[in-house]
Amino acid sequence: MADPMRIRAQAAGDKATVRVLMAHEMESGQRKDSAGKNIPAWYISEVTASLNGKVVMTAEWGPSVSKNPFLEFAIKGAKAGDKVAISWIDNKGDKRSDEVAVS
Amino acid sequence: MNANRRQLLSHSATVAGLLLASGVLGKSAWAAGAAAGKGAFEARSLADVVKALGYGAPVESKDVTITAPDIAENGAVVPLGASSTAAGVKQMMLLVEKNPSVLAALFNVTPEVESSFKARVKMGQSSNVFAVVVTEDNKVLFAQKEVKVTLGGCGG
Amino acid sequence: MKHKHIAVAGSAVGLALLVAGCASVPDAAELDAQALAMIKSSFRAEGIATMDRLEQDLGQKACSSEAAPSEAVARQIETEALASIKWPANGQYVGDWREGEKLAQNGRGMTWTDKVALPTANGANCYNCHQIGKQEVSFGTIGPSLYNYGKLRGVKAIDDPASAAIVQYTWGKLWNSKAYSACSNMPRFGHMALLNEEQLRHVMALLLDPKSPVNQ
Amino acid sequence: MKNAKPQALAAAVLSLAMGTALAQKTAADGIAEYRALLADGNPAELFEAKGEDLWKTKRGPKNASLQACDLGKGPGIVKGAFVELPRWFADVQKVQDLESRLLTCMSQLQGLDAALIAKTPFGKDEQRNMEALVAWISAESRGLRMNLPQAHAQEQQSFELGRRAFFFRGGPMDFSCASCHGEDGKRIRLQDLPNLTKNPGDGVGFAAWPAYRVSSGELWSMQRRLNDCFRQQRFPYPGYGSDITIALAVYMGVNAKGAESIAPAIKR
Repeated sequence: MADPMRIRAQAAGDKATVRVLMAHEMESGQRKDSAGKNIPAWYISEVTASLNGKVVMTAEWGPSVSKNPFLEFAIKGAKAGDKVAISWIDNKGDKRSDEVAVS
Repeated sequence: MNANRRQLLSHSATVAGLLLASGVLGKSAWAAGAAAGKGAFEARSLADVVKALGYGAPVESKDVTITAPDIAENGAVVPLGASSTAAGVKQMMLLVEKNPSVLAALFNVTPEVESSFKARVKMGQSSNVFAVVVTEDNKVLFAQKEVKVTLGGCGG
Repeated sequence: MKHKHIAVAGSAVGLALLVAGCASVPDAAELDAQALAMIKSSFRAEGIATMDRLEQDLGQKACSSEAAPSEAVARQIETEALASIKWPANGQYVGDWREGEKLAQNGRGMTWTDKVALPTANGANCYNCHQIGKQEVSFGTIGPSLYNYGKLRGVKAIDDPASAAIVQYTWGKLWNSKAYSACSNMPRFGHMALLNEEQLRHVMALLLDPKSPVNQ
Repeated sequence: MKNAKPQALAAAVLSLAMGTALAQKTAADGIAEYRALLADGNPAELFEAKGEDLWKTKRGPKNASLQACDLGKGPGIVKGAFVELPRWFADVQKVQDLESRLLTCMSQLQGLDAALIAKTPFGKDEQRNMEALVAWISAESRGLRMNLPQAHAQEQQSFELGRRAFFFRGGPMDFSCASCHGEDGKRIRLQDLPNLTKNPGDGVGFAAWPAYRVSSGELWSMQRRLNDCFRQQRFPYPGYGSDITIALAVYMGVNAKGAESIAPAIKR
């Protein structure tokens, strides 16, 4: 199973800023291994964010996103104690979900 | 490969469903790919990405801001940001003009989130990068900046 | 200097420990010997990076501490280095600056991840340490800027007799940098077979050819 | 980083000085801006979280955690241990750095094969766990100042041997560590080279490693950092945890006394 994400959700004013680090190879499909064989593309293709169980944002990613991806966005009206959940699925069907409380 | 593709597509459908449920429906880059046979992620230019998503021609606009460094110390990780002051934003995208896959990331925006995203992308060489916004009335606005990718370290 | 201070303090503590029956820090000559033994035992050959790379010649040995070698040793290193320089057989010093620029950009070669230890597999590493062409902003500063190298030295044409001295000096510097500075940080590209004569000619052109972008 | 100051940027923008000086400053400021943008989300955090779990997880033939491991401040004490390493360990009668000490603990407490782990290529198998462990252990000393002990004769001797190794010239390009790291204010390409013969400043040089390397997307321990330095130096291959790597770490660490540790940092 994929390693856990690191999610930080910090409330300030009328919003919470969410910063996410995901553990993923994000292999572009453009590289060759030492034997000269193409390394197949392997990347997170979809990301979903929810606040207290309601989806607030989805994203579709391609192989151009960097290894161990970082994502930052802000949820309006989120307060301390609210639950922010992030989940991703990659092009091999592997997936991961993690949740934090807004601080 | 095919199995992966199917899984991906079925998941895309789920996401689309979620979006529908939350009252927003932007064009899905992966789903559009399935329908058109050549998706937004395979498109080779800004114009083609937008076309693959079924929108009209993009227009450069002051309502969109792109943040990117002038120089990247390493093309493996280039921090990009897109934000917009436009009303009714439903999608935002980050693109790298000279990458094999020009479209790096597409965000489906709901009224619950701000029209502002930061992510990090790979760049094979110096290139223009774009922040693109699609509004609810299907206007496509963009901002661009050139990022120089430098050779670093001992180079060995 | 700080380490000298510590060395002295170390000896004092060592002495105290010796009295107390513990090990002490050995004297400088003993430490030198121990350091060499440690270096030999810590490495192993890997691919083209063989253990003979740790065998020092006179110059490497003499330039392996903070202290510069004695005047006499420095002269000896420089004299031997000058004598080692192989001048181009056909008197042809200059090649194609475009090829020179490619070599200058290339920092590859001679590591244990490289397949062969041949000049043709190597870059010249120039931009790692020097500014050269003005268009390249990613350049190092270990060596001096070489921008306008030929122009600043008055080279109007490669075959101008008035420029013969600087052309020869530049070849010599590239072939064996230690001929002009015993402990130079610069590799000895010709002497250590890092670049062949043809490659050296291209680098020469990059630096000296009035048409090279370096001299614009 | 010295070049990261906003005054420098302003100066570069305001200055209408011709030519290279301006180009150079602009490039340096561009790099500073790039680094600032990255600093906000360091993927080393992913490794830290994994390392903390690994420290507490029962593993190996002896099914034990590493929580009884003595990193120099007593069994199980992690906070502050990193900034005092390498140091003398009486139980093995050796000066050890963080990685070699961890090998001892993994072998003694968990029954893992230390020699096998030392031989494993970086970024593979048990070495991946090592990366995570050094990320977490170094992070537990973040903000503390480098303070390597030099009371023991073996620690002093290690420093002296490290100093000699640092200046040892060899290989087909005549490089020593000092060729690149012996003077202030030098660069390779656009990368600043810390002067490691003295304290190069807070969070610079020895006080910045382990670090997340952007170029490979991996966490590099000091062992891996030194290994790649020797590769670029065109030397033969240094053994993992070999005497020269420990001695160089003592030399750099003692020189860096008082420098604030920012490890694990993020690097090109």
